[in-house]
Amino acid sequence: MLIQEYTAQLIRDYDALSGRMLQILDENGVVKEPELMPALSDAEWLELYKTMVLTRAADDKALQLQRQGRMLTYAPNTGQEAAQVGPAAAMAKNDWLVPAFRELGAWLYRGVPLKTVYLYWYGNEYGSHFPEGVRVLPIAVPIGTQLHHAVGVAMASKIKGENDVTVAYIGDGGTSTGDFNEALNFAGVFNAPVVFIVQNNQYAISVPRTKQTIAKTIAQKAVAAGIPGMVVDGNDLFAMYAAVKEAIERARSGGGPTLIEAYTYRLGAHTTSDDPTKYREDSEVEAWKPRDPLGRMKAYLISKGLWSEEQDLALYEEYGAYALEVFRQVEAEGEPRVEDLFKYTYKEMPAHVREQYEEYLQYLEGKVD
Amino acid sequence: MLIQEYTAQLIRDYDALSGRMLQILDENGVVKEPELMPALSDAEWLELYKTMVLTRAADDKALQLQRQGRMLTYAPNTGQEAAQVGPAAAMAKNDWLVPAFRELGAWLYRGVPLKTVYLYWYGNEYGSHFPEGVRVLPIAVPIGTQLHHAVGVAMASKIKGENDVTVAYIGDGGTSTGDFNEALNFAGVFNAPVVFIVQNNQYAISVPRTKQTIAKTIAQKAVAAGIPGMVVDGNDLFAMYAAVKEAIERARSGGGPTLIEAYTYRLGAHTTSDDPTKYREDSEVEAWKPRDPLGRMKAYLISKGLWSEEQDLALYEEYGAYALEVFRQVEAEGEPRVEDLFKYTYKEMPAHVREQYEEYLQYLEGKVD
Amino acid sequence: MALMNLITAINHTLDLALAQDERVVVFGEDVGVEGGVFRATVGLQKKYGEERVFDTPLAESAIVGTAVGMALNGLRPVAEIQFSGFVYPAFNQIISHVARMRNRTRGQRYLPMVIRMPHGGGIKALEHHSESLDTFFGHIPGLKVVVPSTPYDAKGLLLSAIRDDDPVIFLEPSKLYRAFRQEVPEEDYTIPIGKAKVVKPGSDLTVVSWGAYLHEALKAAELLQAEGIDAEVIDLRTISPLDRETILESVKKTGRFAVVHEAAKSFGPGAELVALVNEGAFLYLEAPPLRLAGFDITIPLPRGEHHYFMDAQRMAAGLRQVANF
Amino acid sequence: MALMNLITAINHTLDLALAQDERVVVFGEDVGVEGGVFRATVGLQKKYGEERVFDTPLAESAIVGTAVGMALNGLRPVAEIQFSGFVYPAFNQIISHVARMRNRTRGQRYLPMVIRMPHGGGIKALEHHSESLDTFFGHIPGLKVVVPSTPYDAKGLLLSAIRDDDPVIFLEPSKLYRAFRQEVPEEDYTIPIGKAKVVKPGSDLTVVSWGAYLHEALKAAELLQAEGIDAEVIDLRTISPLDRETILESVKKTGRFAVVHEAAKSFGPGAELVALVNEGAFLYLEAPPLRLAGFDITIPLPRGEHHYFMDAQRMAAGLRQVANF
Ligand SMILES: Cc1ncc(C[n+]2csc(CCOP(=O)(O)OP(=O)(O)O)c2C)c(N)n1
Ligand SMILES: Cc1ncc(C[n+]2csc(CCOP(=O)(O)OP(=O)(O)O)c2C)c(N)n1
Ligand SMILES: [Mg+2]
Ligand SMILES: [Mg+2]
Repeated sequence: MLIQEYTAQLIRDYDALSGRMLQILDENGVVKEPELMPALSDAEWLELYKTMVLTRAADDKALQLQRQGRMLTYAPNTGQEAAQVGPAAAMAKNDWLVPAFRELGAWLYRGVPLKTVYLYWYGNEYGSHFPEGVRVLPIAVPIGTQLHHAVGVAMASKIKGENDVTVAYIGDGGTSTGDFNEALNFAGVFNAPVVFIVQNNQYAISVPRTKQTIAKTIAQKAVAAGIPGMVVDGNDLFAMYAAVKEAIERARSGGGPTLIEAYTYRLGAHTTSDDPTKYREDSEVEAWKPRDPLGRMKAYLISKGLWSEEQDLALYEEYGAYALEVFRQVEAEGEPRVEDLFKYTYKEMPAHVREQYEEYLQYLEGKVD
Repeated sequence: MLIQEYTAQLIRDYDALSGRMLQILDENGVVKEPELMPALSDAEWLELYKTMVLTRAADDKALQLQRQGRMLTYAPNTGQEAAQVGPAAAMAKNDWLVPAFRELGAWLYRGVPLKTVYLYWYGNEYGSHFPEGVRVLPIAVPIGTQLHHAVGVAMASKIKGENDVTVAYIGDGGTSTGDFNEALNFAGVFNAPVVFIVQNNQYAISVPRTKQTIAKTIAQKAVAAGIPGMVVDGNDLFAMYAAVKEAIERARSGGGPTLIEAYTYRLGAHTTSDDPTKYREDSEVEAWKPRDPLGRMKAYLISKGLWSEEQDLALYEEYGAYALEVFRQVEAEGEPRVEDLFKYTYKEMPAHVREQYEEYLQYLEGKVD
Repeated sequence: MALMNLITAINHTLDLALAQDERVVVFGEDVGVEGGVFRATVGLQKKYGEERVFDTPLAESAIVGTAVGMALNGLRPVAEIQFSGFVYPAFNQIISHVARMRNRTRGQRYLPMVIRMPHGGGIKALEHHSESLDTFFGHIPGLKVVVPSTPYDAKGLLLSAIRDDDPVIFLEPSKLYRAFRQEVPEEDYTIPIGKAKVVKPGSDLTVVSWGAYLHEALKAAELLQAEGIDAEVIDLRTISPLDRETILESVKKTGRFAVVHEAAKSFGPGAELVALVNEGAFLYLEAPPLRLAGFDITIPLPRGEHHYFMDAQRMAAGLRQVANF
Repeated sequence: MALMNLITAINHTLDLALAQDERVVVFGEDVGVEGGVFRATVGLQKKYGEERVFDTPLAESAIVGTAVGMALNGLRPVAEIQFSGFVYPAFNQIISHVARMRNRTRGQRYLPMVIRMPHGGGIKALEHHSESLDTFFGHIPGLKVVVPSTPYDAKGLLLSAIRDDDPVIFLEPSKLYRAFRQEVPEEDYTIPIGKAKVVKPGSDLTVVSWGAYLHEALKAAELLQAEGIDAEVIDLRTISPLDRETILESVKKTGRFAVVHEAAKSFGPGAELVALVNEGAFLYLEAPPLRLAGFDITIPLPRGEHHYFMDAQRMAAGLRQVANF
């Protein structure tokens, strides 16, 4: 395919020190680089867009529920949907996704049910128990640690002679961890079929990207490991899809790991416990709003006659209602069973854990009496 | 000074991705790049060379003593003397040296007595207790950890408004640790006056540099932190002095951190517990021998009429005898006092430690009776 | 005097320490501009500047390791770890260097530094935000380990920690950050590290606890009091070095002992206290010493955490057994 | 049957495991070409290829973290840490992930992996090469922790560990690597994790030890035997989960208890054993349980280490006190 050859060249020839950012769809929804357009059908793009809308709607609903005191802490994704859905769509069925903790769009696209996601943020371990066959690892709260798992998963695929690729996420803050260096270097040394995506949303809680590192780009951090790195407009679904698709095929064909910096912006708070007005100007947020990944995809789809404002509103409403319905189920079923707290520490409950469990059950019974 | 301006430009304009190596003195002892020659006097160079010879002689003596069962484990420096003495000499009096564990030449030059070094390898904690005013930190055995100390020392100098610079060492293997990434990044963000020197001696125990990372150079790892990096011929005293001097002055004048890759070779074993024939060809070692840093300095000094083979042999013999004499003192005084094992856990001995100490003393007394 | 909760007391104490001693520097993730995710450092950067109060990149090993370097070069760093569950990347620094520098150099170099972190759970937080590390730190020779249970104590202990010439791990029970307020004097005072405190005298049974659990233990003691059981409750305050005297004296008086803590039971801090009581007061014991401790499981996510964290009632049920043995 | 020392037994066992199960992979620093700094993996890369036995870059967090990933994707990794004192960079992985993946995913994902490392001292090694981490690992729910004391046990326990569907920390007493040889059968056999072993039956006093100290404890028991004191010596074999039954049964018989270990005393593994004996056999105790443990100091460099590590004589002196109480 001509397009893929072109992007193949793009990554290979990309100068990590140039700071150049790959963009296909501009902020007004106009395709600037038609030769780079990935070869998906209109229907397929619409599908991806719908997942972005679902992500946005589910996010908004979660925030609303959190304010009502029904949801616990929640980490919103607003503004980062393209950087999540694009890569997820570029993956093959058996490829592995290794999340950080802010990739709702990717999880949903890869088959993690919204209910499971909500269950996680609701505070129940079953929120990390995914349906059979969904090759997505649980959220990794300790920043950076998940990259090693991604490299290990990818190495295992290679050792077993399977050609699955692993896509791993991390944030801009995460690139300062030691694990980031270790994992990229391991991936390079073992030529692991893995794609690292940094969602550079410009903040690590309150710390701006400029105070996280003085490297001009995050992509250039790939140079340390001797692997290719590339800056991509993280708010551009087409660019994210194209770049990650290429990196995945590169990895799958034995070309080794790639680092993709998805240049984006966290429009919302770090989590529901955070108040961003403490550390950033509203004007900055306002300046980023026109670059919203949903807005520009909507403009594109409307311009192609595939979509309308009315449909858009209706879809958002529909997804909002769906999300609420899903959350109601979570509320109904979300309390953990006491047994489950003890049962999964080991495959078999050892004597001392069983004893603690039974003593506690006795205590609970006594309390009821 | 013209020369320093030139090297200043050298670091600033150096392309970390070029892989170019700074060399001033070639393998035959010929100055290839006279414009880059640092402005030291003949007498000063001779002094540095003598420290290199002392390093070699002390190393050889330690290995000999170890084979006799009188010294414990020892990590030899043979072949890396220029990468140690050059930087140490480029430092100002109050600058800090933060070692890894294989920098004998640097320690000696910075005022750590050979006796103290021998005491360390003899297995006595007083081997890390340096004379007043010697700004050298103790050996750091856990690889990578010392770089944070270096950054912290440098940040403290800056916070206190003092203009001391910190020079830190690490090995090629050490660049794979997470700490390496964290420390370089911190140094960049805080513009810490620190110079990182990687002694790339091509091995981390048995693991060759090529299997440690697929980065073309170690110097390019600086790119991740957004700081300058440079490859220097680690067997060339002039180049090591020039590059580190420049990096130090850069740091001192607020220019921030630099990474210097000293490209060298470990001619000996990793430590006395190691047998390198298990993992490398003799031919490789032989190929490196003509590039020995002492050989080429000797050739240079002789060519300038400053030195002779006879003087060289005599000096080596003299230093060997001196080292043996020093070691005899260590043997005579090197057993630790029981009290010392307990006394320095805290500033004041807490009750439980005191009790353990006293009980043990009682036991020892009982044993004697 | 002013009414302060635990977090404002800590903020006030850091302010005082920064004002008094220019060698004191305060840093960590989100510590500068934002003033800490729990607001322990709010306002301090404005007041003391970016050189003395600052944000760091996201790297705990570097946070602790640079603190080591700063302490070696004449500063008195106070580093914040955002939650105790994120201190693990810094374990290598803490065990290999923080705890050892003095002994390694036979007293030549030492580390006057403090590592503060929110500790323990019960605040419906995410995974890793609820962890109790008493044993890990307690087991490392060369560290001092402190856990305050009140705003008043927090100030006195934190000032002691900052002035200590040895490294201190300062564990702040996150559940208490905003739990209650207390009169805290504005002026300078310290509380000695290594001293436990008898919070409620009693004659029937000795109960040792610390941090957030101390308050539940006190409530449990009240429940028992109503039944005629007079428990003595001791706030351990310092995990290391342990105040054996206060504990043993109490056990010798009461003949019965229980320790109550959040951390998992096996190889947990309670084991040390039981062993210590065995060593120092075995012949006084009228009942087997009891550990009321966390289950040997991972601390559950918020919906299940009430099963893990003990309330006064469950504590009382355990203590009753010791008293009635 | 062949005569093997501990290191050759481990090499032989890894060989067996690699031959039997193609999911087994073995890696770590210097593990491949060189065959390990202690030669535990010598010859294995030649035999099984670079994909199954390999050197890694110098990064312990990555070594353990990639093992997690491999285990999640169907392999059974056996990772080597060069010395236990260098495992700290991997603590975050071990505590946050290795120990928790099964519970975090409510049983969906689990980690059949082994982390091997030389453990303990007494071999005149450099700083950090002599560390005992029993408590650290024992305190983490979700880990199994094993310490063999003989070549025979090492084989049986290591095979169990590799076949276990839960992660196992496998601590190899470095002092024993070449200390003695023993007949080890060539064929397959396992020794269950979680079972202690009565190595020397006795009636007067129970002594629990493990690893290198077990052998000193046995010698101490011999010294006592000559004096008419009949000690029962138990090899703990597994630090977690503890075999309470074997220990309690013994204490109920002897009425006296001592635990002997290398690690520092405070918050050390001995505390757990004393607490466990208190909980399960308090009324049988005729003397205060004793901990014969490491001093609460950093393990000295080689010239001083003989003061730290206990020999049979010093152990006997302590045990005598318990017996004669
Ligand atoms: C090791 C570790 N340290 C600290 C934290 C607390 N923490 C949670 S999210 C976060 C910032 C992460 O920033 P970034 O990597 O940019 O991801 P983002 O939140 O922007 O998606 C921090 C410091 C953590 N989870 N793990
Ligand atoms: C964290 C850590 N892991 C492992 C070791 C064991 N070890 C000691 S030296 C060494 C190799 C170091 O290689 P390099 O950094 O290249 O330094 P060199 O020995 O070549 O001077 C290793 C793996 C250690 N000291 N610290
Ligand atoms: Mg971010
Ligand atoms: Mg090296």
